[in-house]
Amino acid sequence: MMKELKEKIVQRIKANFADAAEKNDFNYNRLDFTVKKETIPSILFYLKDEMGFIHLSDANCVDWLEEGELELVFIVWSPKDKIKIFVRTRLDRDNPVMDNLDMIWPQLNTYEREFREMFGVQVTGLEAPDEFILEDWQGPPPFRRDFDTAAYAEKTFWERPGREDAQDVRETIANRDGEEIPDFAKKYSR
Amino acid sequence: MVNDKNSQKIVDFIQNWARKHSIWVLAYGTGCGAIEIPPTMTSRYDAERLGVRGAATPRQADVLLITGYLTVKTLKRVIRVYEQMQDPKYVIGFGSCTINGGMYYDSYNTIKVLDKYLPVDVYINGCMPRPEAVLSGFARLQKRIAEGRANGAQQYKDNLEWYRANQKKIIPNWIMPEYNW
Amino acid sequence: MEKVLLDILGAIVTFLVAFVVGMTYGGLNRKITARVQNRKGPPWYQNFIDAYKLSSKKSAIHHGVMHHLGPAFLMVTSVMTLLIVPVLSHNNWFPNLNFQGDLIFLLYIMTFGPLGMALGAGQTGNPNSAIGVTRGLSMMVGFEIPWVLALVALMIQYHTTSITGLMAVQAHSGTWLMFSSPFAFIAAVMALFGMFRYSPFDIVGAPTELASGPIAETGGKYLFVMMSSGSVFTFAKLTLYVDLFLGGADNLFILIIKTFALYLIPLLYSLVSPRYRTEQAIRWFWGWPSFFGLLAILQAIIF
Amino acid sequence: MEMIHIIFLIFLGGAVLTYFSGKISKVLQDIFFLASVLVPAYLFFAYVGAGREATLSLGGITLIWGVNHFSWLFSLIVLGLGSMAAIYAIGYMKGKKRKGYFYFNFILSIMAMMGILLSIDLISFFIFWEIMTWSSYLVTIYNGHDIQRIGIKYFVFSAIGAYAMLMAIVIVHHLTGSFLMSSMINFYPNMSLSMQIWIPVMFLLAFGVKAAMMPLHVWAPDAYSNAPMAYTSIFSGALSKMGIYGMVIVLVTMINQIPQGFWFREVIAWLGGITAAIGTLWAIKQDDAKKLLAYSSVAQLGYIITGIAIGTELGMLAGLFLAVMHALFKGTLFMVTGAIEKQTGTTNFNEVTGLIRKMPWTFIAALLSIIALAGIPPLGGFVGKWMLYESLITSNHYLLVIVIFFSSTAAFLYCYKFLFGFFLGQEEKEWAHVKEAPAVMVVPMLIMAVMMFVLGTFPGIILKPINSGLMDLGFVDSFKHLWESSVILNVWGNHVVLQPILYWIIGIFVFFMIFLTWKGFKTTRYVSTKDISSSGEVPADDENLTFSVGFMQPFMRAVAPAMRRQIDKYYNGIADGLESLFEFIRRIYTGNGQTYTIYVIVFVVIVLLFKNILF
Repeated sequence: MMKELKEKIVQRIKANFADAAEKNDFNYNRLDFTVKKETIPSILFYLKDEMGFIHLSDANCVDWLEEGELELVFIVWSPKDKIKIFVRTRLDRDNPVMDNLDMIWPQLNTYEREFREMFGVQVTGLEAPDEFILEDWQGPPPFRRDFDTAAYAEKTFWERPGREDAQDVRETIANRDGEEIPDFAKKYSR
Repeated sequence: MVNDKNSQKIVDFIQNWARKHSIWVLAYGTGCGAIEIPPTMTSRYDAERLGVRGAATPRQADVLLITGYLTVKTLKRVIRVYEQMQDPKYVIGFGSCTINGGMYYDSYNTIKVLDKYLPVDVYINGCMPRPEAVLSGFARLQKRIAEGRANGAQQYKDNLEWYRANQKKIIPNWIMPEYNW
Repeated sequence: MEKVLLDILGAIVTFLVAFVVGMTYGGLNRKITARVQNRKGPPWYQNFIDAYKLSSKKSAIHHGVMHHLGPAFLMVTSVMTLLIVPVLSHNNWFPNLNFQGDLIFLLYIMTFGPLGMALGAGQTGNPNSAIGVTRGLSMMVGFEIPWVLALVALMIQYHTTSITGLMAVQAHSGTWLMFSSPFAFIAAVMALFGMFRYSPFDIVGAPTELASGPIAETGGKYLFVMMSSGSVFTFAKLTLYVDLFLGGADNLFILIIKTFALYLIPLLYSLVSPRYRTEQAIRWFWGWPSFFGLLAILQAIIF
Repeated sequence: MEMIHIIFLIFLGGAVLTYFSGKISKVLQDIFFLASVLVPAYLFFAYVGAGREATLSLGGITLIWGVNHFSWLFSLIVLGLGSMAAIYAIGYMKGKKRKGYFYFNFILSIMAMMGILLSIDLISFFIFWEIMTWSSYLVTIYNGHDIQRIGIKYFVFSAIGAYAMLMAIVIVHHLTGSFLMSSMINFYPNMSLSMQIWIPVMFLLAFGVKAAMMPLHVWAPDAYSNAPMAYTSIFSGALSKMGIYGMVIVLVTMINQIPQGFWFREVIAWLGGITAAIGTLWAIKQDDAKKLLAYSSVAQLGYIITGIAIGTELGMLAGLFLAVMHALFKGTLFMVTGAIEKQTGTTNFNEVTGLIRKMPWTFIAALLSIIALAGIPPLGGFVGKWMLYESLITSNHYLLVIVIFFSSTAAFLYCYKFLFGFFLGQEEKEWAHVKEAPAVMVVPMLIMAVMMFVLGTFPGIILKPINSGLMDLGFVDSFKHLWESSVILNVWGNHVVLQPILYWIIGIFVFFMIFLTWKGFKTTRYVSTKDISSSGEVPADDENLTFSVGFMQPFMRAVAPAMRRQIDKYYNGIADGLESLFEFIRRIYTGNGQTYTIYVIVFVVIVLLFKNILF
């Protein structure tokens, strides 16, 4: 039943969007399509208006540092068919540009502001205040993987120096209680 | 007579005693620590028997209780609130986050050491500190007030430039009114 | 001239007594509340410490002349009410300015302070203050109706508009008006709930919702004056009720017993009550309390 | 040539001169205008006392004018407020168009009011009444917008009232053969009962319209708020008092003579009470200062009507004292509104805020008049309210006391709204440029504010003329021992000395003022209204934090059931009904010859068919 339904949906989408690369090996109610950046608005519109995927569950950005790309993931859900579809697209990491999509789902506005602030995605045509969560932010987009938060925090914020007599007391405690520290935990000791 | 040192001492003693026993707290519930305040105030631990009582606005409050981590965004508000409070005023840093960043030690947007930005009179350690610890913190503050050592506000006034420089380092877009006394 | 000086001296003594008693009642209020909630609670003198601490604050801010004078307006009301209400029946130490028709005068002077303070709260520019003020004034319109009904009933029944007149009636007949005009008493006590602004009528200064409302911008010495004014006013109101309904008092001890018994009514009611919204509160006052007030007027006309 | 003639001549000539001198020079026009109001006022108080009379023969009818103590009291209101408003108008009208038109009607209004007060015969009374109506109508439509809705409404109500009065005058003349008021009053007990009822009703219709009594008040808010504020202060302060003046004559001198008069007065008293309550509730709802004050005028006139309708000595005293006070404080408040309109260009509470530091003197005037309006003790309003309650309670109007008290307490809400809306709240950047109004406008306001204070302390100053006026109306002078100027009267007790109480209030206030100011004077500092504790947020300069929209929402929600019915709607219903009736009649008279032919034929056929029955 579910399989037939999924098959039917895959067929329909393949018929309409030739570039949709399908990854359909899930044995539960999930489908996955990867499309080109230009196709995103039309496929989302199509899913929402024609196929009953009226609910936007989530929109996310994934940083594929090694491949030099940013991936946008939109998860839509059909209350009628009880199926969720992942729609993915890849953006160039050095110059990530996407179109504003908040006419499809107004809540996308918030997600797009997050993309812009946290990943540095340029959203053309987005109407929103400049600042989203970070105020007075001056560094690089903090959710990119090449952003070193520890180094940034060390550079920006004061750090309290540890006490000079600070020692690793775990061994003492372990010896006192007659326990052994497992090997994997030992590498965390100072 | 009024300028006489001994009589001033007596006045100070009485005033400090009153301040010690009447602590109106403005709990700035930024982080997860805010959840520890209700049990401290209500029937189980009853901080009111020590004269500790909630205040609604900074104009009425004596103590600014900063419960937990401070992001850059909330730090701005905390500084504002602190500057709106009336002298004499005290700050309690609550939880590890205000001491050394706690579990947010490497976060890109939370400060780690509160006393670089505001004069902290008493720190309460723990993540989270239990209400007993909070009460002990209040007791410590009371002791300092009674001894006349809780002079963070004076320190802030004297070293305003240093504090301002620290604050402006992480808040480059500074639009707050000047602190003028 | 000597008489004026004596009057001023007596006024100061009255003020001090009212201040001490009112503050103590405030402290006892906190203590009783704590005990009801199964807490230890602050000591009974906690309010004195708070007041002294507030007065010893080293700095204070104001947003303009009206804000600066708002507490003074409030104090005028409290002290005038205190001076007009006869504290003890036969005593030279507590002077009173009372005159024929002072009940109506009281009704109006009691609104002078809130209005002055409302102006002060308005000038702060804090939206919370203005919201609190509108709520307070609206609620005042609510509880004044049963209160006036009760007073008019008394005026009709005993053909006098003065407090001393009503006290004389009680002294003469030997019964308290509480028993001879029970409906007026009930209506007046229900109006008292509103005057004290304890729960369920405490939406005016809701601390978490409005940041304590009208006094949101007030601290230090201003808050001290307001707090003392509130204490004095508490005492003055309770004494007024005792004079009107409980036959007055001959010495301070009896006065304190009577006022405290009266004070317990709104206090205990507040402990078991949630909070009304403003329009609910107004409708509450125009419901049963006003009904009892009308009954009181009927009683006054018929008997 | 009596002095009264000269006064009227100066008024008339001054009006014409003022109108035409505008063509030559604006300054000359202002001078002429001031002179033609102030000179007659001076002449009147200096040379015309009670008992003076003057006659004028016009085409066989002799018009008689005279002054008694009662009309002298009202002349005080008209000329006193008129002079202040005239000085104010110079500043207010500066730079406005059609000054001549305004000044002309202003002077005519004052002349007409004086004429009404001095008239002894009914003919001149009616003539001046009409002049007053016309001139006030012309000022009402001065702005030129909404003439249809506002002007016509005012005019229709005034016309209905005036023609009812004319009818009554004709009937009286038919019955008595004289136009003299005194003969009407003397003949009144001899009339038949239906005439005894109808003549006062017709007079009261005219007076009730001017005094904005309950079902007849609907014109007032629009007309008051649409006229220029300099005129509205006399419109509400003095012109409406003409209705009160007439009512006193009808209620006291006529109706008192018959036993049925009790019920008559009872109805009027209740109408006054309801007017007060309804007017107050609607005033709270308004967002525009002019509208708010207009409804508040309706409410205040309700108190006055109640006071005089009770008809006891104390009630009369209360009503007339309140009338004087109302002229003072409502005149001032309209002037304040005018000053703010002049300086900021709007009178909407949702737009203007935080003027207290920019217009301090205006604020002081507004504050004092608001305190007087609310009836709070140190000022004069309290004395009037106090006497009103006393009189209501002693005359057994127990429920009316509650109604009056309700409206007087609810009045605090709009009082606060007025002060807060204009003067308090956030100081916005938008109004940073506002300056204090020119001295010509501020000084009259302050003079009147001081008067309110003086009357609160020494009410005897004005109670004395009121008393002699009442003696003219036939009341007994029973208060002779109470006319020390600071003592007011109490029915159940003896008397109340107001000054010591006032000293106490001021003394306590000053003490705590000094306490607050002196203690730690150096550490107390001023911070701007942007520096408020709003959860640590720093409001930007252009960020509007003022709370003014839906200001009294909780209260309005509580009284919502009482506000659902609007009298306006009933009148509109009547108007619609009349319109459809006229429409129907118009259909019959189509103006088409054929239709008329058909009517004639049908008529003839009917006559022929039924001729046996008909003839």
